Amino acid sequence: METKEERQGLNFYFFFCQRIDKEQEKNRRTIEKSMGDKVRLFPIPCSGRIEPIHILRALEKGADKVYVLTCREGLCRYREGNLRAKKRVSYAQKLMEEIGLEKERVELINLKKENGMTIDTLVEDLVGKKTNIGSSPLNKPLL
Amino acid sequence: MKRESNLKKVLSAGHFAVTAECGPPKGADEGPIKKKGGMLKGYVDSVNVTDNQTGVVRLSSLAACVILKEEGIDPVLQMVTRDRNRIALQSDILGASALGIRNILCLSGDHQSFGNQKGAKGVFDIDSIQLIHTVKTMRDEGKIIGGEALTAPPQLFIGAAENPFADPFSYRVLRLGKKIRAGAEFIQTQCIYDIPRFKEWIGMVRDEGMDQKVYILGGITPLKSAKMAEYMNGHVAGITIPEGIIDRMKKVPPKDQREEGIKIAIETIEALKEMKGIHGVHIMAIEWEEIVPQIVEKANLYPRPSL
Amino acid sequence: MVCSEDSFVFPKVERARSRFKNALGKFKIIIDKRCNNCGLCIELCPFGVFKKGAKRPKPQNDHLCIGFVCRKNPYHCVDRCPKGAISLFVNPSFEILGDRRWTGDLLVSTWHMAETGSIPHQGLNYKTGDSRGGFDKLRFVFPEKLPEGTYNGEIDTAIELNRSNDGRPNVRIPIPLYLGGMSFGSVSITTMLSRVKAAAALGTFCCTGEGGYPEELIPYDDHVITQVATGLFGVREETIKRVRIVEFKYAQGAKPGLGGHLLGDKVTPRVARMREAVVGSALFSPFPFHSVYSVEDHKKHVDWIKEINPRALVSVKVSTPTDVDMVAVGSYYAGAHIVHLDGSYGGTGAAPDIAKKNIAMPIEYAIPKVHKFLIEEGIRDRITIIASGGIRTAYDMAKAIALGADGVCLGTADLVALECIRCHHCESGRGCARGIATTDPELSNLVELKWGTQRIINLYIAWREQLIDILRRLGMKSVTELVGRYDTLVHLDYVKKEEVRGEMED
Amino acid sequence: MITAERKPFEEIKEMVKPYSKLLVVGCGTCVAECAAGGEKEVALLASALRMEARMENRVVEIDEMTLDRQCVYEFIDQLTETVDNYDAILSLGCGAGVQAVSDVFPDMTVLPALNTTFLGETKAPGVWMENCRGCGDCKLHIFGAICPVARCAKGLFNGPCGGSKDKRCEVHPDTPCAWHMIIERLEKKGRLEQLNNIYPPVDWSTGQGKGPRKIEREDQMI
Amino acid sequence: MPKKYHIHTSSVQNRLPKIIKSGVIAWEEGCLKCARCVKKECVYKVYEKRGLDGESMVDSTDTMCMDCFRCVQNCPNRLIQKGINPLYRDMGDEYWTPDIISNIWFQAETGRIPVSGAGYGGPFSGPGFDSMWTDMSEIVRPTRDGIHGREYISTTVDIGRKPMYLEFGDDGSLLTPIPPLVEIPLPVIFDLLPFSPPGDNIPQSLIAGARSINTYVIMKWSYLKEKGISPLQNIIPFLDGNTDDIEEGVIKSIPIIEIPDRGEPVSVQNRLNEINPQLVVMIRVELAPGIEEKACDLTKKGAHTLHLCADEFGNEQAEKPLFIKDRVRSVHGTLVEKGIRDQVTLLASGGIAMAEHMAKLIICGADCVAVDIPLLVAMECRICRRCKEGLSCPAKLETVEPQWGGKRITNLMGGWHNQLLEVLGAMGMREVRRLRGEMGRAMFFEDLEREVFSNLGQRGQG
Repeated sequence: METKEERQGLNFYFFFCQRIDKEQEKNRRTIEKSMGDKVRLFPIPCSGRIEPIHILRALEKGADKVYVLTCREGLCRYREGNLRAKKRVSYAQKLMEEIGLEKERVELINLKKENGMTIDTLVEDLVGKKTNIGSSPLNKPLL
Repeated sequence: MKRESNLKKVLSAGHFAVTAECGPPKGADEGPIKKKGGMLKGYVDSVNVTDNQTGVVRLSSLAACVILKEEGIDPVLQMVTRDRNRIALQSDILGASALGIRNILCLSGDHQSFGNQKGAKGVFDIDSIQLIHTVKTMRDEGKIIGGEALTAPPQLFIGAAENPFADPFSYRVLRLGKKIRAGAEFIQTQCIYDIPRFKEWIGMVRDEGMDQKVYILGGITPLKSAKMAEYMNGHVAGITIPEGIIDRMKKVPPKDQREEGIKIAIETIEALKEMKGIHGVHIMAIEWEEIVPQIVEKANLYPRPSL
Repeated sequence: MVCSEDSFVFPKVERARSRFKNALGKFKIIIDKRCNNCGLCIELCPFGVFKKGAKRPKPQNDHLCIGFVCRKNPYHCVDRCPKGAISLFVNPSFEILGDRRWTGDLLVSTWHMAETGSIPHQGLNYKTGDSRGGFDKLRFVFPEKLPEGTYNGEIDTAIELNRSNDGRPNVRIPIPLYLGGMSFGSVSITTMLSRVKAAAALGTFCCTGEGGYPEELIPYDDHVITQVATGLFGVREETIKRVRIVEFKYAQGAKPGLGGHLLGDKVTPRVARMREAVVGSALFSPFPFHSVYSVEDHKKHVDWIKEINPRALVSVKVSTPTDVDMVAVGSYYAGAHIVHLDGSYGGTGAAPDIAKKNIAMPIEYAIPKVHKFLIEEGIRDRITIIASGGIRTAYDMAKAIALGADGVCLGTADLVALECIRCHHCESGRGCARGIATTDPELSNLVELKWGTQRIINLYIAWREQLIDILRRLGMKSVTELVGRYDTLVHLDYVKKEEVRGEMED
Repeated sequence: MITAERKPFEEIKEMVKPYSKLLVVGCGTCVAECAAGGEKEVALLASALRMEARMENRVVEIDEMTLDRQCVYEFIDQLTETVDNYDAILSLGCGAGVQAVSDVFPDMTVLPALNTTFLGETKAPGVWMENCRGCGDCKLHIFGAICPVARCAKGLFNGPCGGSKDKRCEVHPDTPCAWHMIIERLEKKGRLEQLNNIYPPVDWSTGQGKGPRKIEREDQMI
Repeated sequence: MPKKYHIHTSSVQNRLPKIIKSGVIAWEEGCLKCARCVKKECVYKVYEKRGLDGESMVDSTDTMCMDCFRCVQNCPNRLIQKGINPLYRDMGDEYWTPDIISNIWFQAETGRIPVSGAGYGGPFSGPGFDSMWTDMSEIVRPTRDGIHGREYISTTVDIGRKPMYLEFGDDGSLLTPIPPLVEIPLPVIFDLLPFSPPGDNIPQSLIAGARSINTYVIMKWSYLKEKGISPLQNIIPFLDGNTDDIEEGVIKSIPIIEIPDRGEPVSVQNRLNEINPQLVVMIRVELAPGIEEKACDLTKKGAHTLHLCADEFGNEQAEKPLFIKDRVRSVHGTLVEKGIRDQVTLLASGGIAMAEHMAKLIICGADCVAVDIPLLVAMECRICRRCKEGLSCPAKLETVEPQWGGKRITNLMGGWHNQLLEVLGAMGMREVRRLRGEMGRAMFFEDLEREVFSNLGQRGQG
């Protein structure tokens, strides 16, 4: 199990529904200051906008771990956006496994609380969480 | 060599016929067939040989029938449309007749996906009713499919299977009529456990006057255990066993369950004997052929008429 | 005279549903796969939201749904569906609809009126927008109880357009509105015809705009106002002779002080023929009239028209500068019958954003300024004031009249009736994606003439109903009584609700 | 509509291994609808292949393109200008598409990324069902517009077989018994007698078994 | 014919995907890929050109949709919806709204003035510049003919001190010393930036832009010196350090300089003029209550030019700040009252975001304005001010090519120039100099509201 510092050596990509944090543009800064380019945040109009290709592209671009944050089930403004996001994430996971990437590299977080959380605390919690995954094999230098 | 079908003779003489089923071995070994034939000889009017039943590869039905015939038994050749196209089927019909086989039971066959050759291509060039009609046309008109004449027609007593318990229930009788019209002369039914439903069915058959046009043999399969009853009910296509029968088996301690199964079989036969429109029974003691004589005896169907 | 005033019969409302598969509304309904197609919802809904479907009903008219308030009704489909298969939610796309002036509510309610000819029932604010000023802060105050002896008969919504007693014909329109100019070339011929036909059916007028007088309009000559503008495009003696009203356009509210500019792409052979120009070359209308440098010059123009067509009334369309009152007086002395004030927040065609927002004053200021000034000059009774530029609703119309106008002129509202969504991209790409303001044949085929005509008729029939309701509540028997009645209005910034005597409209 | 499914990634991976410049070509028609070979699937597969190669320390160049239809020359022609830049084409078309592309560019290696499965109907979002075998001799008018060839496991013309249970096929218990449906539908219409005739053995010569079938229409030819 | 001032604009591609107001949410599940798919019918070909930018993870549907709603309304399975684009919503702030930012982007990209159909969609009025309207005239001398003649409208202004009158000697020789004057063809100079990502590319872009339209850019002398930027053509050094930091040679070589309002600025000005009598000196004065006095004082002492600075939002330094237009109006008014207005040039800056702000501020009494943030926005800045906090710039402004940046700024100024002409043309004015302080040609919200609405609800008014 790696240390927190090592975990913070990883690149995290966060896709999140804009309804989670209306002040995301302001709140994200705290975490970006402490983590720099190691964490990249992408608000999307609805988590249902996430497509497997977003996740694959993120991994291609160097993400070690991709999180998709959706609003609580039943709270989606589009009614089923977060349900669709869930299916798409698991489809992406299937593809990743086929390629040989651990499916744990992408994770869907369905927020349990009401909306109105701050993105920086969410990101901090998730980055601080213990994981078994290390640096992505895609980020290793070519031999 | 002209010999008539014993089964046909028994039935046309108005006797309550008894037939049994015999599964060939999964090997090129004539022993088991001879042994089974030996057990059944004298207790049944004819023995019905399955054709790669449930899609499992076994010694061919035609070969087994020849062996039984040599043992002095009147065999019924089962023929399924699953494995052969119309060319092979018609050719085998001619061959069977030439080898002295006088009964044929036309079936579509269990789907290959149930057997040990799941990747096999199901042929189903023609279906069972088309097969019945083909045999009849070959026999009565001396013509094969497409109308070409045969130098000599086959001699066969044509049978078909019927499941009185299958869906849609109301259509079953209509389909039976279709089989009769196609040329079926005798019918073997699916195993009977649900007597009331069977009665309902035979009543409909009688209403249509079909019992006058075809010999109907009620299917009997003695249950070996409550477990078997449950399994058959749940997993075997086309078979339903009423809760009452399963409960009755369950109430008996396992060591006595075989006995109970036999009892049920005999009771069923007794009931069938009383039913108008039933012309006999077909006992399908799956891998338990040795029990058939006992059942026949206990059902007071022994000895068999010799015609 | 086509409309014999007293016997005028308003056209019938006929249902004219959205031409798109999914009409836009505030709410959205989804029926999921639990549905067993029992059809109860179809039976229950009094608004006709559901339509029979092969697998399950289709909520094809969910734009008519009244939303969550329906919960208290015995016919609430969501609660009564035996399978719990119906879900109702706010249409998520609704938040993108509209802008501050034309809110999503106003768009949807205008579509509703154009579809049904009746007042929206979906809890939409169909009276005011969200501009936080002007009409949106003005409210009518109705007497709590109608005074005794209040007029109980048919309320008259007609107005006279010729008040000058100059011997020219009286022109009476049965509703205090007519439709403003949109030139051929800026809108499709179908749009143009829909407006003209609707105007004819409503017994009022529609202006050609500056771009010629397509022959398709000839059958409706008696309901056409032809425009003479600075480019003089398509102006001919015969077109002037044809009509009952000729409009001089000095300026327009959306681009006051700026000329017009028709992009070369839009100058198709037909447009070029009409405007007597060359195909594919951009056309400019200069600013101002190069032959008018004084009120005297202006009078010469008016006389010229009067000479050519002795029965025509003359309208002068001006924008709203600081001295708009002087301009109006000048128009009167030049011989105009109508002074048409075009405020800065209207306009339909493309205009520079800087002009729309910043140049000249909103119509809410201009009307009372002109009205008061004309009264002071003692000539208010001899000229008709028509106001335009940002009138979106029947309530805006009534407020404009209460501020001092005789009637109003409309443009955007008609386009919204034709399902303009106010994306503001009239000029982008192939032109109006919704087929209204375009000459691209494929796009303009999206609008059917019969449908378009009916939608506009429906809208203004619904407006008239609202106007009648306002007049009735004010105890008036004619719309002419409302003119300049500042006492019926309050401005939210200058009034304390508790001090209002009477019932303030929400 | 022709339906297809993407081949297991492992198989595709092995197939494309020898090539370092690859063009992944989708088809915007049938296989796009069944979410097997449209633009989106092309993007996903290309991305997956790039990553997989990267993980094995190879660098591959993979470009993407989706044709409106991959079985018609005029659409395939869109590849003409660029095709020489690649070592191989990985086609996400149906079998017909793969072969058509290969016919147009005989010197190019064209690899199939899909398993073409059947002719079918989109039953519900994400559910496609076979209902036609292309037998060349349609008899749906007799069977209440339910095809016994495609939808009965045994292809019976004089069904039902007697094995169905709860209206379900004995072979695939999640599939409704076609014969049950035929009978129900005809019964409802009072036309059950249509089944009274014994349907004679079928002439399969209009179907498969005689090599590729071909339709030629003089009036349609230029 | 006078020489036309023309800003040559040309379309300059964006570096990044555009950020537009709303995005498209189109479910794929259940999509029938129908033959006449609404996506294929899209007039703007949004779906045809669809792509995902791997870097910013921005879907092209969020950069191209024009909100016509046809796909939303025609998809048979109702699979398409619209949603607010968070990137758009989160741009800028209350003052620098997303609308303003995209308006600037449009001009910087195309060099054209923003034009739209279907009327105005904004608020009735608002704080700041939104509480006034400019005038027009129905009948005026033609100020232009078609699209070309209007370029004869002059937008030139002068920076420097103007003598109130001229004195001549008996021999007709001019006795009044002519103070230095710098003429700029557009009443805009580029101001110090309140924030900016580091590096030299942005300053270089500003210099390129200023040169291309022939105006000036104010830059800190310490920076210019450190980087050794020379020549200082089109640059106004701002003396951020000591007066001694700048060499005499430099002072002699430049036409204009800015000094802070410290100590006795006029004496600094005089010292500089001793070295270079032709040097125009601007004094950078922060707007605050009471600044009118100071303006009068400095003018009386001989200041050439006062650069009145408000903050990024156009506010002066105060607890309850006045907006720039109001304070400038008051400064202008005070100077007029004192009869000294014409001696001094007033340059105003802070919160100028759009072309109309320039025109309105001139009406309120400024001779010229200085812009800052819009120059960054022209280069795709989103006014997130992350650079201020040391965070990475989402638009990677530090990497702009100065040539590209200069062209974008040129385009923006081209747009502003054209819009200024529109405003002048509508009023029938042929010179921007005449617009200065023309408050009679403007309408103010407070006045109109009081006049028109305050007496509603009362009988007997009409």
